[in-house]
Amino acid sequence: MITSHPLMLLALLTLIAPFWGALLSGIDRKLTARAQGRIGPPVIQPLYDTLKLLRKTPIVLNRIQVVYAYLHLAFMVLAFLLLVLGQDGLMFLFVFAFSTLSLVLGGMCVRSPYSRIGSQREILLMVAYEPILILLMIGIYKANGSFLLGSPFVAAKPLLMALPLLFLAFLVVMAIKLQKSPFDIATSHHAHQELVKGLTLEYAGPYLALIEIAHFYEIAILFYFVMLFWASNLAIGFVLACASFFLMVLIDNAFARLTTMWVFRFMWTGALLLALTNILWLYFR
Amino acid sequence: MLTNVTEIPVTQLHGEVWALKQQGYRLVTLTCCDLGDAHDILYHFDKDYTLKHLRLRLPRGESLPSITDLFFAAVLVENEIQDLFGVTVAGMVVDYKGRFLLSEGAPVAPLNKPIGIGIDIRAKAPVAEGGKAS
Amino acid sequence: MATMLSNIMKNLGRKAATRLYPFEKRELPTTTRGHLDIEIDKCIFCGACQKRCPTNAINVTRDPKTWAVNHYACIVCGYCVEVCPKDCLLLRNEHLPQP
Amino acid sequence: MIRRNTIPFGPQHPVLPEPIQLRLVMEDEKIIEALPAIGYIHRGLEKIAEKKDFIQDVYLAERICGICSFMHSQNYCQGIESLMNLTVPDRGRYLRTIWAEIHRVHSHLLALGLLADSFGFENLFMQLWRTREIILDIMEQTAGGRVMLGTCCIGGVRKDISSAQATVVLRQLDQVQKECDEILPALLNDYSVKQRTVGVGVLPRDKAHELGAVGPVARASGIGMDYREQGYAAYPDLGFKKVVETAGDCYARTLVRVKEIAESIRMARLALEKAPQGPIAVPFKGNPTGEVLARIEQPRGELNFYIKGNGTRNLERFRVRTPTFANLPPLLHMLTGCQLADVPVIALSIDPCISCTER
Repeated sequence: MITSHPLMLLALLTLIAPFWGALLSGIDRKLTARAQGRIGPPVIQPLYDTLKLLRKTPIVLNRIQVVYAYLHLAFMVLAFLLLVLGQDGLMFLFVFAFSTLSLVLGGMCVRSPYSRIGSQREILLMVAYEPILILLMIGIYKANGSFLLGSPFVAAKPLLMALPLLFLAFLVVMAIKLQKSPFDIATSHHAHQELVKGLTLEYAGPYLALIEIAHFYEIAILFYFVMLFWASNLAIGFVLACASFFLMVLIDNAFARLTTMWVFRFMWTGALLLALTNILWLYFR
Repeated sequence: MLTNVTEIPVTQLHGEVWALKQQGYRLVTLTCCDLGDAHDILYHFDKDYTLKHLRLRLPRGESLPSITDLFFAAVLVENEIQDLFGVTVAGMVVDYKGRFLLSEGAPVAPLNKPIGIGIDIRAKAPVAEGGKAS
Repeated sequence: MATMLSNIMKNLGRKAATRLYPFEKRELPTTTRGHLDIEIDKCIFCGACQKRCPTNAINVTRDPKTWAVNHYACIVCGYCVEVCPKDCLLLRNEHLPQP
Repeated sequence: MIRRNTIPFGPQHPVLPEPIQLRLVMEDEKIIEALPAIGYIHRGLEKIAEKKDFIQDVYLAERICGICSFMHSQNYCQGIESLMNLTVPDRGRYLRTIWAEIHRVHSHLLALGLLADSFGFENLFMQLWRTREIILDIMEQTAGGRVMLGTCCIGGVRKDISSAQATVVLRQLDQVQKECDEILPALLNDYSVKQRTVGVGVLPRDKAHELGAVGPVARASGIGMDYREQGYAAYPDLGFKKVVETAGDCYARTLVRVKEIAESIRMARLALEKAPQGPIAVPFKGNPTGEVLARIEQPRGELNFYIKGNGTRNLERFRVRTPTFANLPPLLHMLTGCQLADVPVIALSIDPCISCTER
């Protein structure tokens, strides 16, 4: 990421990231529609939706809710910057988690029971996937000798070679973060679930748009993170990331939503076991 | 045509229903019909596709004993009769107090027949329109 | 899950079942009950349709001779078409456009 | 500290297509008590029926429900026919059976689709409803309406299915069968679907009987009760076989519906092939007198119409007991003690139709 105008490039990336995220989510919707035998919306539909949300009259239940929406976005952008700048992975995780936590607090500060239960479930999800992300950072440290997220770029071997099982576990985390079907228990993109819209139920208009934009950043972050697994050749990394996204669409369409406890059991047995095995292998090889 | 109908007085209702329950009958539904000075209440039971009906003549103003303690399935229909006919049903397990189907400001006992239309018995013994919806 | 995955793959290869509605319209079968219409020249304004209509959607007057249907109330059941002594009522297969 | 929390589930909730409110008293995510609140779409239909004449009531009866409309009018006509001692001609009986069974397929596909939607399986939902479109096309071609057929009349049916139409319908039924064979195993064998339905909302046999469950809900609990066995319309000639499961959970109810779809398609095909030629309706005179409890097996269960005629053109009383009305007490029983995540699944596994329930 060292160019003649690093700040310019950074600003450009930060600006482009949400559009990239929106585009990815548009492609996701299109692919989902095709997988269901529908035509589906135009690829830039998420962009239209967000722009429309931004133009709506803001309705808020309390001011603190708005603060949390902004915090959610701000921390997400910060996490994105840390990732792009190749900063400390643990720091990135912390900021990333704080962003989600802001969202949870935003869901908690209203009186709607749906929103509150959604927040509780989101916390449970965080408890379920954070260990895997931390193990992933430990894996990166073991493989590259550094917690820096820039390290995969200079490493000799692609990260995927050292962390194949952790990559699989990361894909599961990705499915959770993208609110894909077996794991979309806290909130989901289509409001068809027991919690109506769960976590983001009480947000409307521009503040919902903020959360949407944050989600676009989140998608961009996840995409970038998958690319890290093959950072030595970004073209291969790009293909890998695209394949992962396609896999997410497949999973979304081939699964029903499962229960909170199932997700928790799965994460703390299956996914965690995968991650731990990988770490142990790194230690003892 | 309705066959297998037993006419019973209100006092025997519980005993008869209990006997039918012991025989393994299933409650199908209740039907209420406005006869003018009284409500005609039919209890439909079914066992292996054979219907059995209990017929009850409930004079206006009297309250109907609930059978929800024997058949919980009757809870919705008894509430409905209470709403739509203004018959007070006493001792329901779940009582919506006349707000099961109808809301505030809805017509009182809408399924009762208006005076002078339909049955001529009404012309002889006029009763105030509508009962009290509990 | 396997059946679902193969089904998804099939769907990705297939043509979509939906259509881009306002641009591409479905062809309606001739039997479709779209809306009620009248050949007013044949009508004798007997009022049979008005009497039978389950929703009181038809209004006929003899003097002056008028026949009118409230399309919002009409349920397109076709009962009036059956009872019309002159067979001047008919159901067209296209739906009326939204006003 | 356990804090009880009341969640209003509905009346407008994404998984509920119709307005019913379930007041869920919860501890954490466990339901302690559920109470239904209806009355959001009470249309006073029983009162309207007294105001219209008994022939117009056929169309009214059809509009009790927006999904199984044909069977409502069929039941009403059968009730009036038994009051007036009319015998429907053979072809009329067959045509009624064909439409009724096609309607059943459409209703079951809709119910299964909604069930899939309730546990977030959007893909299945879309595909099941896509298959249902073919059925709607069949109905539009044969009767003119996609849901409101309006073909049933007192004494028979109003429209005939020509042999050319019958060939087309048979071909379309083949297509439905093909798509069902493709998509329904995915519903039944899918791991995640089983996770969400097996053992969820169990209704034991004795409880089902006591609470008066009907239709697929009762049949999934081991009560072999299907009024089609009693042989109205053309069912005696078609070798009808009822579907009974014993597990009593959401999966069993799904299974019953899936098997019934196959049975219905088979019977519709057979009826189309076997339908004898002849008149489709018998003319009648006079007005109905007396009272009757007309019964029929609807997709959701047994439908009861109490019809009381008094010799005039207007009915004295027309009472409707729809299957969902009978299935609500079992639903409350199933909901008590379940998890919040299972509420939509259980609620939709009885295939609720609130508009019929409230009339």
